[in-house]
Amino acid sequence: MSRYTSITDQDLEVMLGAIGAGSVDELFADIPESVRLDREIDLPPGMSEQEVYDHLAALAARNRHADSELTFLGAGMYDHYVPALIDNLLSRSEFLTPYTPYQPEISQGGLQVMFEFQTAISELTGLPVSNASVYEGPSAVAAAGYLAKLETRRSKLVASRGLHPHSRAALRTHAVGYGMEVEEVPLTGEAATDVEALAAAVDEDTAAVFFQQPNFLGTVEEIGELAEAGRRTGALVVCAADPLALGILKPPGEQGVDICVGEGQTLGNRLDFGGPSFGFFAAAERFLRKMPGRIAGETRDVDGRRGFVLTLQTREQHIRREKATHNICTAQALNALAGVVYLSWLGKRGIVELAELMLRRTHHAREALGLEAINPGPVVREFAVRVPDLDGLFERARAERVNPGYRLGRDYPEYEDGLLVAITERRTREDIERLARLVGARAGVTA
Amino acid sequence: MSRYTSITDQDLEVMLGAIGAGSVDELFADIPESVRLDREIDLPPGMSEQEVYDHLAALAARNRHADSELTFLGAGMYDHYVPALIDNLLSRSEFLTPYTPYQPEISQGGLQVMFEFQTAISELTGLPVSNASVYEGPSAVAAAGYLAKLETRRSKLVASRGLHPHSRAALRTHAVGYGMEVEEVPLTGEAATDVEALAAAVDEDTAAVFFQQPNFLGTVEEIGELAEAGRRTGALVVCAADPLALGILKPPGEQGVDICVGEGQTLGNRLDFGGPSFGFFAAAERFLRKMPGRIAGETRDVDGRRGFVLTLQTREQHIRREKATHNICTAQALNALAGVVYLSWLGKRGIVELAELMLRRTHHAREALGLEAINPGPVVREFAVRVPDLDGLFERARAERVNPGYRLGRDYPEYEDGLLVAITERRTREDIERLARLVGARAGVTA
Amino acid sequence: MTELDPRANEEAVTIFERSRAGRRAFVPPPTDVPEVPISELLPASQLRERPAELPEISEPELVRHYVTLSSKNFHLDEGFYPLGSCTMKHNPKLHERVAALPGHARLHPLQDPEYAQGALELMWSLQGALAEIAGLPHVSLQPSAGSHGELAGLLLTRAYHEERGERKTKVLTPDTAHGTNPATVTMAGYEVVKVGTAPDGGVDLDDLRAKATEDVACLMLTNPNTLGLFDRNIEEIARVVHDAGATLYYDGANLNAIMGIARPGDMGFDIVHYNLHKTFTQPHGGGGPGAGPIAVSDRIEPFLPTPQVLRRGGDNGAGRFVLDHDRPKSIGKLRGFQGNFGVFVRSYAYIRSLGADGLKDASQVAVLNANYLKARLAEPGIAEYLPIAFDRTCMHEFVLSGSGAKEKLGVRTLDIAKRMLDYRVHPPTVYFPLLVDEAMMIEPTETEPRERLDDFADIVRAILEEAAEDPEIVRDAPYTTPVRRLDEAGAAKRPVVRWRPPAAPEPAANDGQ
Amino acid sequence: MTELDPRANEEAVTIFERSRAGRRAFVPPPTDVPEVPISELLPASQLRERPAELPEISEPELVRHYVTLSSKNFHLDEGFYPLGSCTMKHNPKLHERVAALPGHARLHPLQDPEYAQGALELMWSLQGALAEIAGLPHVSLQPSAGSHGELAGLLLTRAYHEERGERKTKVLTPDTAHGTNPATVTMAGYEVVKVGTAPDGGVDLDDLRAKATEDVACLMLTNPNTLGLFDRNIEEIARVVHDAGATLYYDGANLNAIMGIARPGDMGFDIVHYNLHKTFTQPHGGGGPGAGPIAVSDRIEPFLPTPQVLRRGGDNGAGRFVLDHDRPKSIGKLRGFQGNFGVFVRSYAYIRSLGADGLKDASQVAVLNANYLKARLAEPGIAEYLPIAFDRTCMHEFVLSGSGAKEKLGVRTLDIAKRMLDYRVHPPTVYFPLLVDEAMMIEPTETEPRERLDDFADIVRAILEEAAEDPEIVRDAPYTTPVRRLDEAGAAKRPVVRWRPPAAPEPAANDGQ
Ligand SMILES: Cc1ncc(COP(=O)(O)O)c(C=O)c1O
Ligand SMILES: Cc1ncc(COP(=O)(O)O)c(C=O)c1O
Repeated sequence: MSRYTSITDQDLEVMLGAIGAGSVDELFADIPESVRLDREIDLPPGMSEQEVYDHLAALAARNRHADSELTFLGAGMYDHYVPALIDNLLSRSEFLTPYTPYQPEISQGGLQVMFEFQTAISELTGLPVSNASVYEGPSAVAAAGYLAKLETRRSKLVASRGLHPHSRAALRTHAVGYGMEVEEVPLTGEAATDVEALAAAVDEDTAAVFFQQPNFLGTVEEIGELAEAGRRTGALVVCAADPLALGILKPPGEQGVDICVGEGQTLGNRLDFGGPSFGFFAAAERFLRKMPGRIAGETRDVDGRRGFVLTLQTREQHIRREKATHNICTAQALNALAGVVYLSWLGKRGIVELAELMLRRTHHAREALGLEAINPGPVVREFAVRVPDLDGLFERARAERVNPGYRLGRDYPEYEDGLLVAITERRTREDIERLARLVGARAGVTA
Repeated sequence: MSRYTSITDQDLEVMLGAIGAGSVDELFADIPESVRLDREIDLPPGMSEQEVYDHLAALAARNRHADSELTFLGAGMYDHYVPALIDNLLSRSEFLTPYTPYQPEISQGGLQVMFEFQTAISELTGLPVSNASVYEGPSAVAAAGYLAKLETRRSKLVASRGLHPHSRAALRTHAVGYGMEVEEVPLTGEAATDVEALAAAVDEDTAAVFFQQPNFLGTVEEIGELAEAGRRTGALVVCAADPLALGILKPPGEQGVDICVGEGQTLGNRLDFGGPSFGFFAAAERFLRKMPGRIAGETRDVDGRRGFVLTLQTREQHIRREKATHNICTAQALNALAGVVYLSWLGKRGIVELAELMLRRTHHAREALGLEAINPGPVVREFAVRVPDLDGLFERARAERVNPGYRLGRDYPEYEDGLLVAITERRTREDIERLARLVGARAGVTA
Repeated sequence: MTELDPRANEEAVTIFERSRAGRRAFVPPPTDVPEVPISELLPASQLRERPAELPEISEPELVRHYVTLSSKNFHLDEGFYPLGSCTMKHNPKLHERVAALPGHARLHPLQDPEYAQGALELMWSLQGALAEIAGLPHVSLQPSAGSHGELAGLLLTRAYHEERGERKTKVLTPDTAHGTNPATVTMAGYEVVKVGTAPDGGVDLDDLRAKATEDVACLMLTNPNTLGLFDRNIEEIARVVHDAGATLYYDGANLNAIMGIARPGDMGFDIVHYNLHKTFTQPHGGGGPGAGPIAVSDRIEPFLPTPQVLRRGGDNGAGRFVLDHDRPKSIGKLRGFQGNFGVFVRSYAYIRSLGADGLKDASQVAVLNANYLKARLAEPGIAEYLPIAFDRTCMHEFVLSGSGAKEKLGVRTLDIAKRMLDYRVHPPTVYFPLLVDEAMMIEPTETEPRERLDDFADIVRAILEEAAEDPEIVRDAPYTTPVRRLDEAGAAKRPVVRWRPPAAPEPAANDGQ
Repeated sequence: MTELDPRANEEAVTIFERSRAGRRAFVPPPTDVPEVPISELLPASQLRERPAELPEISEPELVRHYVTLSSKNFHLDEGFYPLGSCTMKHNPKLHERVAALPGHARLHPLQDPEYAQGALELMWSLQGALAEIAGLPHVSLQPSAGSHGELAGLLLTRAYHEERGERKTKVLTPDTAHGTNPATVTMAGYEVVKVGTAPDGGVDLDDLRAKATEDVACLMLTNPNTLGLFDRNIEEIARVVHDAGATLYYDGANLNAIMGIARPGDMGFDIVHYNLHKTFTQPHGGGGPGAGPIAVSDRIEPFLPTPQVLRRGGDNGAGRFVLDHDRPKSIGKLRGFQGNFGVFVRSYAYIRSLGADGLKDASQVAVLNANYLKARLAEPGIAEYLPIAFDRTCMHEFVLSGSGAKEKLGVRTLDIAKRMLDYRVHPPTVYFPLLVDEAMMIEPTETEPRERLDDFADIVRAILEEAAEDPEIVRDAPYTTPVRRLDEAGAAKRPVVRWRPPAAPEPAANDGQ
């Protein structure tokens, strides 16, 4: 018997008796011999808890992580400090182990959390309705594309190259299923979305335009102008945003954006080598009944007590089936919980203080490195520079357990020598100077 | 305002108003100027959570711990695997944050845990009554001395040198308060307690005799003989024991022992540089009303439902005051919880399997090292050997991040070249061979 | 005791209503760089004018708020949770410990693979284990959940057919299919065609043959199906589907019934998704996270998403692990990065803990538990009211019909489910699958001891007796839950989906509590 | 709703009663050494004949058992916990995180100090901070709790007097003293002499002068005292005690009132203990662990326990930290190793989080909260029934008397406390201190927001109104708790202190549940 099952020989006897079967094998009689596996599956034998722990600890030890190196990697996921109370709350069985709250009477905890999450996202995005989470950032962008299709029945999606490469990729992948095409809009010399190009790309058949705030290179976009250009022909305006940066940036909802989506990792979620985190999806009131995923709503019980339920479920696959607004079922409830707890921890003033610290350090870092900036304009949490000897820098840095950031070359041939540097509240001025010294080292050499 | 307080300026105004005070300082008017502190206390300013975390992580990183070296250190605390479910349960606010269960109606969780703990300790020790925990091992030994004083009114305590040096030290320290003397009994050539010497040391004024199973050097003592020798003049027989080893060793309670105490760290508690862990205290029925500390008892509520309460409180300081059987108040409830969860996790068969693995590996290790054994007889989890070049071994081992064990010299001049090696389920045969190679290295040289 | 419970009618309070101006749980690290005015760093056009109305609250009250909320959830560590089709098996605490190791939790997804070999080896090993379990050679871990895996499966099917120059417009799904199946079909740009169910609960072969036309791209099937029955005709089904040039897709939600016993790949399935949060015990988290890896046959492999984790060089573990982005025929990316790695860690730990026989044992006990509970619920006093929908040996779950209770007792499946809440067990999945009247879909899982199953049978019996005595008792249930039946219709008619301050703009300061 | 709550009368079940032969949560690692028969390794005389009757249970059910048990506890993260004298302040979650760092949690106590410099520096820094807070130069962290610190204090006093060749036999304690004080006196071999309390709640000076004779070794005092009052005559008290050649001992349980405002050392105390689990927020854990470090003046220092943590060399942080065992005059060891290090980590994190002003702020708010709640409870409708015992500005706590309620309403303090349970707040400490009739000792602590204090005042008022209407309601309370009032007398008369199998020796296999 495994440590997770409880059937003793005595139990087995009683149970087979009640079933009226002679053996457990009999229970599988419906499976044709021809498709039965006539051997053991080829996997190593089971291990004790201690051995499994040791094995996984050994694997983990072979990864260089944000505690074992000084990292300036960002490009979509960022090394923010996650307060201890989040670990504690997420480890509670009451939050960790239940399924989607199909029985609201015994799920008020999870449902109220969703309602609070929706409120916080609505506050940040400036849009009145939010769902309770989608998978993560890039697929949230793709989900916005599907809503645009259902809403407009048009077949073209226009995306800024400032949109995260993974978001553009996910959008293209999904668009094939939607029967839509994706057209990309270039960036200006200062790495902001080219408004004219965007305006030019939008036509009568355009279902939606997509851009990101701040964009993939950290540039603060002029959302208002982009939205106006995108809206011209009745296309929906979709903005992907960093929710933490929205603590000090003007909400997309106040600038003509119809749908704001994004990656929630920056809100109290771990790096986890890329997931699980959560995606958020907020929109204007008129899209309420076209939203993807779970939405919690407030109501009353038979005794008149305030309560919360999953609402507008007629949008969803389990009711609407082929007519559903999206196929999503399991989403990211636990990660969204971390998100709303994190936002409540930061609070009204804290999110501003944190974002301003990030903002100032980012600008300070860009100067400190003394390299040619790819985006010399306003940046929030990240910036791109050209590095004469990128390989050399990485070699020197790696030797000192420093990770200089993300190399833009693979996604942006136009920035072959580009380095994307991310700054958070965990990267101190000292850390920044350390990177600057590594960058300067060569300057030293060549001087 | 700190992150742990909630009094806003608005609150302050309202509250001072209700109190009828003009300022918070006024509330301290009773403190004479002359004893008021006329300056700020000299401590660094407060820090954000992130900074405190970074500071403590930096301190922790300067310690070599059981994950960052291969350690054979034992000598009272041992590197056993603590199952993940214990961390999870102990982190639950319901167990972590309440006070001693003075209100049983809202403390049934904690009280039932105590009752289950007492049952498990009783099973292991073979003694019918156990309390709900005392501080830790050595002070538990001292507590047994106090019971012996209350019971016999005699003034002499006889302790085997096989008793942990810290237990003997704590006994001496407390005995001064009890107005008692402590006499030590030597060990035989095979590092077991010398029964004759013990018998000789016991006289009409002896309140209790103390020995340990297994003793400090890992030797399995002949408890029955020791108890018999100790009992002759009516002294109480006190055995300190490793509860995990009791999984396969004959219970002290079945061999004439009156009181069995011990250190509980081996039962699901962390090393924690020495604490907190817990001590246990079990005794024969007739001592029930002389036990120290909390005891949970089973009873019924007004509706006839089964419930648990703190019982026999008339023994305790808060009721009995100067006539109390001990002064202990706050004990180690959370650590005792870890203990009973660990024992339930091991279970009836598991504790035997684990102890037998430990036993076999220990004997294997003693042979593998190929050194002169100080205790060549039966040992359970630890053994002592003479090492020709102890300093050299430590030097070689330290360089390879191996910790060979505990040097007996400081506590036992007679074993100046003695090394105490501890083996647990975490020290594999491979680990043992690694230590053997380090030991052999010199042999190689001198060969 | 309501009249003696002073807190009986206490109202729920949101974190926003607890807010008081000036309180804080967060203290920022000091600003160690020049305090340049924000207006010099950000364009006025993009500066937020008023701060987002996030709560202002101290840490102690923040913790209390969410701890108190949590206690209003029923959960798996509290009791029996036989939610059909969701495989609510125990979530080992070890998994949370290993997932939290800094080498996993603090690893950046864009770390140079050279410095993430441990993580890539883990993914590679998990791919191998999943492939062996499903009997299909190639695995992508990328999809975020089962439905995401389904979408991947249909996009792969489309790519496969397009490369062969075949134009297909329809996808077949049984009328017992889970809602995500048809929803996925539409999202993938296909038209849904329903296939009927035969009297024995399996696919109606004649209907299938009739509908398996040239223009069909795929048949999506779960086997055992959502009735908990293994389709004996699976080989014939595969033949029909393949003859039509369509792919056979395996919805892996029910894989927990057959691990180590039979493999979708051996049954003729081309594409499989796994629900790691079901079969491989990722905690459900109140609705995620999960992961929906897919396994495919050789002919589908070229189209798998990017990146793929591969091992280059020495087969004796000496090899290096790489992320392969260079896949010209790939459908591309379904999401960011490499998928829900934290979920992979847990499922990998699970597979290594159980090993080959442990996994088989899990499936055997899952099926044993289901059949035992089915037998207990077939006893007189229950069977008359809750007849089994298809009376066959079931696999890991089975479906009862509340039709009898509705007619004879005047209580519906919903009522019985609500009354179960008072007995502190989670009700089964109800009103699914759709073709069973008043359906009750029960999946006990292998981690339940016999006592829990007996206890549940006793509860069902007790509820039916209550109903026989006075149906009101059951119809008005629950009574003991934090709230009682909620007005869901009203919630949908006048949706309130976020909290709003009664008196903007400074609500938090004055109202609430 | 009891009649409609099918689980209302559910019986508690112990883990032993859940046991079933053959089940297991633990799987041992493989035996990798020769399987020598146990009988060859252990003497028959010491071989256990039958295994200990520990539970046999799988991990899922083990987790459920203890999670379910936990939910029967009221706790600090649930609500208001004004337990007088216990300082139930918020326990920051950060502290659990830093205490769990492997460098702390996995550090062996006998690690060579050279390889434990981080831990020793932490202890050294904590010693320094505590010394500064108490105004006494030397600290030992060793004692395991307050009472252990008290014992240390008296053993130090004895050693001090003995070295001076002085023979002392008595120790003075106020009649308001906590039970551990007199209990400690006896354990330390002294005779207790009670000192009276003056009308203003302070020590009766005349009584003190009369009893402070030559043979008095020490006066144990807490200031503010257990009435929550600061003794204005503290300097005179110190003078009298010192003139008698006795030491003045500070019971630090109430230190939370005066951090950064006044210091025991400056008041003339020679020895102080701290309750790190009170003032410095180690979670109480349902009755421990805690820690009771002590601080002493120069003349007591030579006698401090071994080992002491010292810094050798460079004062610029360059120094090395050592464990000093070589202390010829030391009283020796009070326990094993270096004390409850895990507690030190939490309290050190707390002190560094708050810093100098944070600690002072904590004390100020603690006193503000107490006086505000005292004011709210002095309102008409409450004060008549629960008069304040000593009507003065209080410090961090205050004591009410239930005398009024007993006479006018026929409900005792115990009844009011029990009724509070139905309101989901923890009652105050009751029937202590002893000299107050029907005492109710209330300590809100600084981490409570004003709403919680107002809520408590409203609850007290509501309960008194219920009592006025029908005292039975209060006398029969509680009604909503997992169990109601328990038969404590019966429990003590026929003690059942462990579970026993109904039918030994194989109970677990057959009975229970
Ligand atoms: C049969 C079946 N298919 C698909 C799904 C969808 O899986 P997921 O929730 O992971 O998207 C489910 C989940 O409930 C299911 O039961
Ligand atoms: C005034 C007073 N002194 C001493 C103690 C004993 O402290 P501890 O429980 O840490 O032994 C307490 C604890 O309740 C107390 O309130």
